[in-house]
Amino acid sequence: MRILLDNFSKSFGSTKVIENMTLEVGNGEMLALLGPSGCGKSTTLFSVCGIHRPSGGRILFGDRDVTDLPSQARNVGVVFQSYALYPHMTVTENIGFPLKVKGMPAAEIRKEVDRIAALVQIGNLMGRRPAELSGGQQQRVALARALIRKPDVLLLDEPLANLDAKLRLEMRSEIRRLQRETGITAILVTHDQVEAMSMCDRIAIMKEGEIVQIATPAEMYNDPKTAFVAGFLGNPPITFLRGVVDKGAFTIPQSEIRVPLPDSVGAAEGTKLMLGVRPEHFTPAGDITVPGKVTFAETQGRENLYDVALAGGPLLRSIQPVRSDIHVGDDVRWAIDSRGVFVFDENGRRL
Amino acid sequence: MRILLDNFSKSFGSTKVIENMTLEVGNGEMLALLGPSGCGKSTTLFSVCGIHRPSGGRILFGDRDVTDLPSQARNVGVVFQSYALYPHMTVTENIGFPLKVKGMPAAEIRKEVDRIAALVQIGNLMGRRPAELSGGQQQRVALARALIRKPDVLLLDEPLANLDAKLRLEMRSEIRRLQRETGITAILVTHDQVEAMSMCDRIAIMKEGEIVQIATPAEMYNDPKTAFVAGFLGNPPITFLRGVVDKGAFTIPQSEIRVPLPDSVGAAEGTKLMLGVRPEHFTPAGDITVPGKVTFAETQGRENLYDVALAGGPLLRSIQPVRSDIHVGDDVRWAIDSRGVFVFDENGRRL
Amino acid sequence: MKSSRTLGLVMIAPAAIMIILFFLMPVVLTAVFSMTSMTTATGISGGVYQIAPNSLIALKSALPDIAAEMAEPRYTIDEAGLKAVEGLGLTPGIAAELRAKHAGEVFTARRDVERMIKDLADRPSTRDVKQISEQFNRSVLNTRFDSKEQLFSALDSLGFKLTAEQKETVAKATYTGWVWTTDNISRMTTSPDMARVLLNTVLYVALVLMLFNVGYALLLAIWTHYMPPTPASIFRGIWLLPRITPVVIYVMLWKWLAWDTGFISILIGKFGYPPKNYLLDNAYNAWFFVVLINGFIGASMGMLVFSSAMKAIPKSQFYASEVDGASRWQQIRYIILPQMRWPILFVTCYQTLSLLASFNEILLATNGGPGNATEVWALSAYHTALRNYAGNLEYGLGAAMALVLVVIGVTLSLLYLRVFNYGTLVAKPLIED
Amino acid sequence: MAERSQPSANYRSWPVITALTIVSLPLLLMYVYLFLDTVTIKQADALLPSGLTLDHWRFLWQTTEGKANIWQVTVNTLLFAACTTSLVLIVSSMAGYVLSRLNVPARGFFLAGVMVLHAFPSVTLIIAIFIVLQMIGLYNSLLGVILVKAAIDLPLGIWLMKGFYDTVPWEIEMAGVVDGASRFRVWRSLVLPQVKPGIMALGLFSFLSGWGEFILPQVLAPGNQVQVLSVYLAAFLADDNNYDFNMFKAVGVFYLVPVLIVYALFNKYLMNIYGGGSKG
Amino acid sequence: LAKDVHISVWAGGTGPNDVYRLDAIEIAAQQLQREAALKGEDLKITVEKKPYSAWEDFKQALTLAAEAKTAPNIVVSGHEDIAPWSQAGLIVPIEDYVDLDSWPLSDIYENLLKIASYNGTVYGIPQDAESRPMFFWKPYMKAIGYSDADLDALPQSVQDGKYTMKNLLEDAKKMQDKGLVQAGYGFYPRTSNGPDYWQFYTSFGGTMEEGGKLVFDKAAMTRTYQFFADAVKAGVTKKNHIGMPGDQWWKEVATGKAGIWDGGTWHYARLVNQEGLKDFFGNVIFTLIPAGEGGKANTLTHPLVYLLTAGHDQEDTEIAAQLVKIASEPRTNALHAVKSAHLGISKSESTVDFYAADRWTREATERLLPHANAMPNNSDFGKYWNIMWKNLEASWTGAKTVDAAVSDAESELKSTLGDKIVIR
Ligand SMILES: Nc1ncnc2c1ncn2[C@@H]1O[C@H](COP(=O)(O)OP(=O)(O)OP(=O)(O)O)[C@@H](O)[C@H]1O
Ligand SMILES: Nc1ncnc2c1ncn2[C@@H]1O[C@H](COP(=O)(O)OP(=O)(O)OP(=O)(O)O)[C@@H](O)[C@H]1O
Ligand SMILES: [Mg+2]
Ligand SMILES: [Mg+2]
Repeated sequence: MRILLDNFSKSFGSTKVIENMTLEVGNGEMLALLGPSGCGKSTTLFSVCGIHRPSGGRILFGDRDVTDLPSQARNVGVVFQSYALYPHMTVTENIGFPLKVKGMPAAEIRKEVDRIAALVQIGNLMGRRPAELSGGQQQRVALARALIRKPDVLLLDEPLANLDAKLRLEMRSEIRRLQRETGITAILVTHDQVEAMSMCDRIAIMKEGEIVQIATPAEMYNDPKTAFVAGFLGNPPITFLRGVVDKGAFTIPQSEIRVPLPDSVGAAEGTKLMLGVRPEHFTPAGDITVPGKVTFAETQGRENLYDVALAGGPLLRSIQPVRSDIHVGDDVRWAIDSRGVFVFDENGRRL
Repeated sequence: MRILLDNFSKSFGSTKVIENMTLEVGNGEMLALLGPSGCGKSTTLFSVCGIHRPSGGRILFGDRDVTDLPSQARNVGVVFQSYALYPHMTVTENIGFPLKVKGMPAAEIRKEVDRIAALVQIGNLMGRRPAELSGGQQQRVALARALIRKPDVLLLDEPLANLDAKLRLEMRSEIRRLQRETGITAILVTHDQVEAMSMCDRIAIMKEGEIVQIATPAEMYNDPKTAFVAGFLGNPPITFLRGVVDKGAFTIPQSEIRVPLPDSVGAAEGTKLMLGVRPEHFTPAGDITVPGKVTFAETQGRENLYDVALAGGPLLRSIQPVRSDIHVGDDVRWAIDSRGVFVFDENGRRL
Repeated sequence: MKSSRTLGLVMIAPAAIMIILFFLMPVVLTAVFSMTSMTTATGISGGVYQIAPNSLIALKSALPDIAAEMAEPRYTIDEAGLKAVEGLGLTPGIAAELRAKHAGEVFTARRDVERMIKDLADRPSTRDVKQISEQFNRSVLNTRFDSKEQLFSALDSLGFKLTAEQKETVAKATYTGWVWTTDNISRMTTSPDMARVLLNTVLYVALVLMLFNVGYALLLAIWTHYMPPTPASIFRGIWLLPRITPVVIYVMLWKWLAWDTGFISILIGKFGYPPKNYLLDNAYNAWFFVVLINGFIGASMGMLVFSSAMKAIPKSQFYASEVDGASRWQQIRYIILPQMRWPILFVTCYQTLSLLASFNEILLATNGGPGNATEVWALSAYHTALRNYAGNLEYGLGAAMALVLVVIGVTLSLLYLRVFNYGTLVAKPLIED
Repeated sequence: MAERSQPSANYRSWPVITALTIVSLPLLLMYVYLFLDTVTIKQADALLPSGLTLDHWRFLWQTTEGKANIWQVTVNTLLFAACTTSLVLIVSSMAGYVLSRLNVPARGFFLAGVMVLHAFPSVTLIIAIFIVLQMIGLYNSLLGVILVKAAIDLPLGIWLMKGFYDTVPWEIEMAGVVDGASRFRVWRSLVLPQVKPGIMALGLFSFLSGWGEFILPQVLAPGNQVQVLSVYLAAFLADDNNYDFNMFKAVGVFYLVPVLIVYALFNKYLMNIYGGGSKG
Repeated sequence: LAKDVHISVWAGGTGPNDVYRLDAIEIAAQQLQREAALKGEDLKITVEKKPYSAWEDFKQALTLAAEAKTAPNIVVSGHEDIAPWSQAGLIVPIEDYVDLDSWPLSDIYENLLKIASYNGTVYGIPQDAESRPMFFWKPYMKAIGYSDADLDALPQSVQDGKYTMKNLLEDAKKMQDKGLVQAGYGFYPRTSNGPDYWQFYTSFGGTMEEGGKLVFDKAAMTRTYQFFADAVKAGVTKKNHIGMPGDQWWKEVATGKAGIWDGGTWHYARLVNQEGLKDFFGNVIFTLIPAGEGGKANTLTHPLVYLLTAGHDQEDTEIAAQLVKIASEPRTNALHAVKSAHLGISKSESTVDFYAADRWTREATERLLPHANAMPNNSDFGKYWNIMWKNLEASWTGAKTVDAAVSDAESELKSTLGDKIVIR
């Protein structure tokens, strides 16, 4: 089922959280809503599922306008950040709750619950209460509860935020598999870029109630529209150099750094620019050599991370396979891969 | 100042948490205590700073036996996981508290506080209360408070656990810088391997109250003594294959996988083994080709992560620079880098 | 180890002292009193031995002759008395004149002997008259002796020859103080009114507790839960008023509402009904108001506890259940109520104890009326021991009644500690110094 | 707590607001008329006042023969409530800390004892309390009732304070100890400030309860010099010679207003009293 | 040598009309100071006065204060408190301090002094006398057929036992039936516990004490309880009459809302001074309490007495005794008698113009006092009273039947007082 937010606005009292947002999620698509804390991700989600009422605009499921429908009538499944399992109910009761409030006979509920429990592979935990489950198991129960009423739409609000790294890795694939299998339309709210990139068909990046860019993960990584998006994706994060256009190249005054600008960047001489360099594009293998001094070095197991201070102060970050020949304080002459850099104008708009 | 835990034991009532542990931290060294939750890291730390009394053994600072000394007399600085700043005091008062209880004159305290605040770069926040500080700022205050009495020993109990990824990255270098500058002996308790590896001179990995291995980060990554250690370090985590020794090679029965064993592994024919393969050692570039089917694929920005199910069920994980030609369901023939594998016996002991 | 222990003992000492002084000692004293016949007439601090006409009534049936003899007041102008008068240091003429004119005379009434003394030539002052007449008092009548021994020696000196047994009888009959007795217990168990009061108490606690302290409190909490914050806090404020209003005013407000001249009467009067004292009109009315008056106070505590317990239910559970399709009633029934078990139990236990001991409101509102219909145990104990029209304060019985409440209270609270798993409330200190 | 919650859009608020308004009417009516009647003239059988007057407030400037002076009584009440509150706060904040955090012998026993004591219907022990007061010479003195009232409030106070201390992170204390402070110092300058909301809540609770206390002062301090407002008002009410209901109400309002002010200023702490103390 | 003496005096059941109970002591203090000055002593007496309006509070406060040895020097209370208080040692006999043969004590009615005595000892000096008549609202009596002459003769016919309790109920009913008073207002007795109810018991032939022993006359008590139950049943008295607000009762009685009621002589003062009943004699007639079945018309007098409490400095107590004595001077006492409409305590008082000119005191004294009983001074009487009242209230409000109330009273009296009470 397609979801369309049409010119949607939401404010709480006098706080405007979202203004005139338009967003379409295709049928069977999984969309990630990504953005910094407080940007309005949860608000959007809560409006889709009917917990908050929009202050303006419409929300459509398929072609049906659900703007004024209460949650109970919307047929959405939601997995909340904290899972929101009912602590006083067993797994069976938790999963069966949506059917119970519908007044379905107990026997049928039981059958349905068993079916869905098998799907999320928790058939052996049915008698337990949430407190007796691990985080991953809880998450699966929450998912089962969201799925049992065969929702048109699945909403996931930071469903993995409370899990440790290992479990998170497993859950990611699990959710994606289920969403694919059931062919449901889904929105995933997260603040974790890896999660967004790895799980979803498309990503929408939000900032202060607005959608900044919406694209597939790869597009988003390789072709960010703004410095904000570029800074948001990538781990370790991108670093920015500030400079000006000097004869068709990006230069930092009082330094020897010169990065030729692609022709597509039609910037006038002297324009102030920002150059975004991802750590993997500042390595010994690049094409534009930049001398600097290592100010920080750390091993992350299979890779090392270095901060390099260039002459005049600016900092570039570099990530490289493990090597033990570089220490803090060493002078290095690594190079920027000029094909990998992004050029932004002063205000962060990509050129 | 050297710290020596000599045959140290600790139990709470009838629960034995730590038994006969011996651990030495050299003067000016920073040691990471790493281990799963509940293994006794905090207990060890609390015993070093005198909050818990050992049930057996001795604790020495330099050559002085401090086992029965109360905390107040030990001259240690501790940064707690939640920082434990005094919420009703300003930054100045928080930092100055250790001196104040010593009865130092206010003017002198003020001078000392200013000096240390400059060191941790929070000179501009002195009038604020903890609630008005960001996580990173709080952490610096906690550090300043721990440092101001010029402690012999600095103890850090998961000091970065509450910070978001970006801030955490910054704090890591900051702490290390300060510890180096003051030349203090430090123990860092953490459950985050990256943290341990990136910040410390040596890592001690604990499991159920015992130290499993103690080594430098690189040693630990490249030469784990047990499967537990190998599994603990590395992101994405290592995967294990179970098989047996067949003519000097590791084989999985009913499959064509054969990994020749180095001579150093003197295992008898038919012995059950575990083979640890890190994701970066299972790529198209390895030397022992293994066919399989991709069951999971995700983009993490600059790298992709794949789960490959081998014939017969076992799973290998692979991490590779971004590529877009592989999808879930594809058959691949990637290869294990035989120089990078670890061989463990059935019980997880490295051979 | 030692320092925190010493500090702990020092810091807890004030509490311990106050509790021992004003809680434990009174409890022990109450237990002691409950085994005595203490009343206004016996006094609290102990009695004396006084042979008085009144005490002789009891003695008459046991020792008729002796009693009759003791009842005889006598003032004899004898040599011993005259000597004593001389020793008083008054005008010498007085003793002389007494000896000369009145030696050997016997008077049966004090007033007579005093009249005689006043007639003396050197008329003594009233104070002296009293002093002089006392020297000739040759009876023990109305004299208060602090101990048995003094009584017996006085009787001896007056020539009463009593056997040890008779002495005991006399002592018993003439003792004015309280004595040890188990009568209080038998009075409590046999009195039909006590049974009624006990029943009232059970009814009172049960009604107020179920209808208001738990039931209505829950309703209030749920109602305010479904409101925006501002109206919710206004309503909570309104319902807290009864609790924060001093009880005397609070009850006065109810009287203003329910008395003959009160608001209800006036309002209904406009429709032609005669005014009525709704508060005391009949037992049902009185109960209705007693329950309401106490209930309105009681509801606020439950409301606060339940509200904060509901607040503690993560919001997401409400959201989840709404998304799952639950109606408001289903949300209350399946999400809220099941998670209110502990708060409800807590409020029930806590308020049972509070209600058992409470009587202020009833005292001020109905004073147990009409016809003792709303007299509850605590109030009855108060009436018995401290406040009744006749001024007959029966401390002993009152204490016994208080003790019953203490026993019930302690039993309940021990039960309560068990239910709440007391062990988990005392955590081991984490700093081992 | 800080989160200002809004009910979800799925249920309407007006039905509950209407219902609650209806059941709150009697209470509102009582309080509205309480204030109204003190400054108005009303015919005996009228529902609405017919004029304004300050006559009902005359007790403020004239003292009835034999009755205590209202200002003296007010000062007494204030003294009583304030001293009780301070005493309860000081004693229970110390004892609560010991029970929550310090290693003293028989800690569990003391705590259970305090709990059980709470169940004692203290007012019915009043004769015995009287004896004790008399023994220490404090009968009919403000100090005596203050001590008794404070002692009676203590179990609840200790229990609540213990609950509040339980919520203070151990880390703060640990940090203090490591920073070199003695345990007393830790309590005094580090822990005590953390339980300020608890202290405020308990203080408010105690003050309100002291301000309204009736039976204890009535029995233990009946003298004019030491009379408090509740006793004054009760005597006023009991005296059917000077019957002027509106004047009682004026006295009542006079008595109530400080409570309302204190409540208005501190009520946010009252919500804590149950949060901090009554776990379960 | 200056001597400062502080004398405190408390009075129970004291309203604004009764201030002379306390003021008299102050007046006496003036007098005593002057006398002392003449004798060359510099005596300064400060008197601290404390009136209590309710008896319950007063007795509670006094008893506890006395136990705590902080009692006032002088107490004004009902005579029936003498027995328990003297037994407990809370009060000392006044006869130890004053000369009863001297003026004005020698002039006090002998029977009043007896009421103030216990164990043959005079403990207190009567402070006032009174008695408790039945009141009838004249206009209504006329309306139901009594002529002026009938009404003038009513007191006598009550006294002679011709007009009985039965007639009273009938008349009350008639008033209601005629619509003169509302239902429940025909007979409108005291709203709370009080000595009044004992005179109904004696009216129905009951005896309170005999030979120093309390007496519970079951038959008489049954008739007494039954009388009120009947009144309720007939609708002439309200079932919830007891406990109603006192002020309302006063107002209604004063304005003719009630037909017949009982009260005390002092009601005159309140009705006239406070409640605005200007023409008392035009509207109200008063009589003895009519005879009930098995008894005769009577009234009860309940004098308050000045008592001296124990535990004070001997000198202070002596001064307190002097003050009591001086306060009993006819002129001084008449202030109280007239202001509060109580009756005088001494023969000479009736010769004080000021007192004799008062029609009320004169008529009441003549008509009532000769037939007055008093409650016994017995240390157990309080227990008896509480039990009697509790069960009267229960049968009145219908909580118990009359028989059950009597038998409950009997069994409780037995278990409480044992052989200290004669049950017959
Ligand atoms: N009920 C509310 N009343 C007022 N403001 C609100 C309310 N709910 C949210 N907000 C505000 O709206 C903004 C967006 O909140 P929202 O919860 O949607 O953020 P989010 O993107 O989900 O952030 P996070 O990643 O921290 O969960 C925030 O500034 C928040 O303070
Ligand atoms: N005061 C105590 N009483 C009893 N058992 C305790 C106490 N403190 C800790 N333990 C137990 O000792 C073990 C080790 O605890 P510790 O806090 O040292 O673990 P940790 O390694 O710091 O774990 P985490 O990473 O979760 O902080 C745990 O099993 C814990 O339950
Ligand atoms: Mg959110
Ligand atoms: Mg830990």
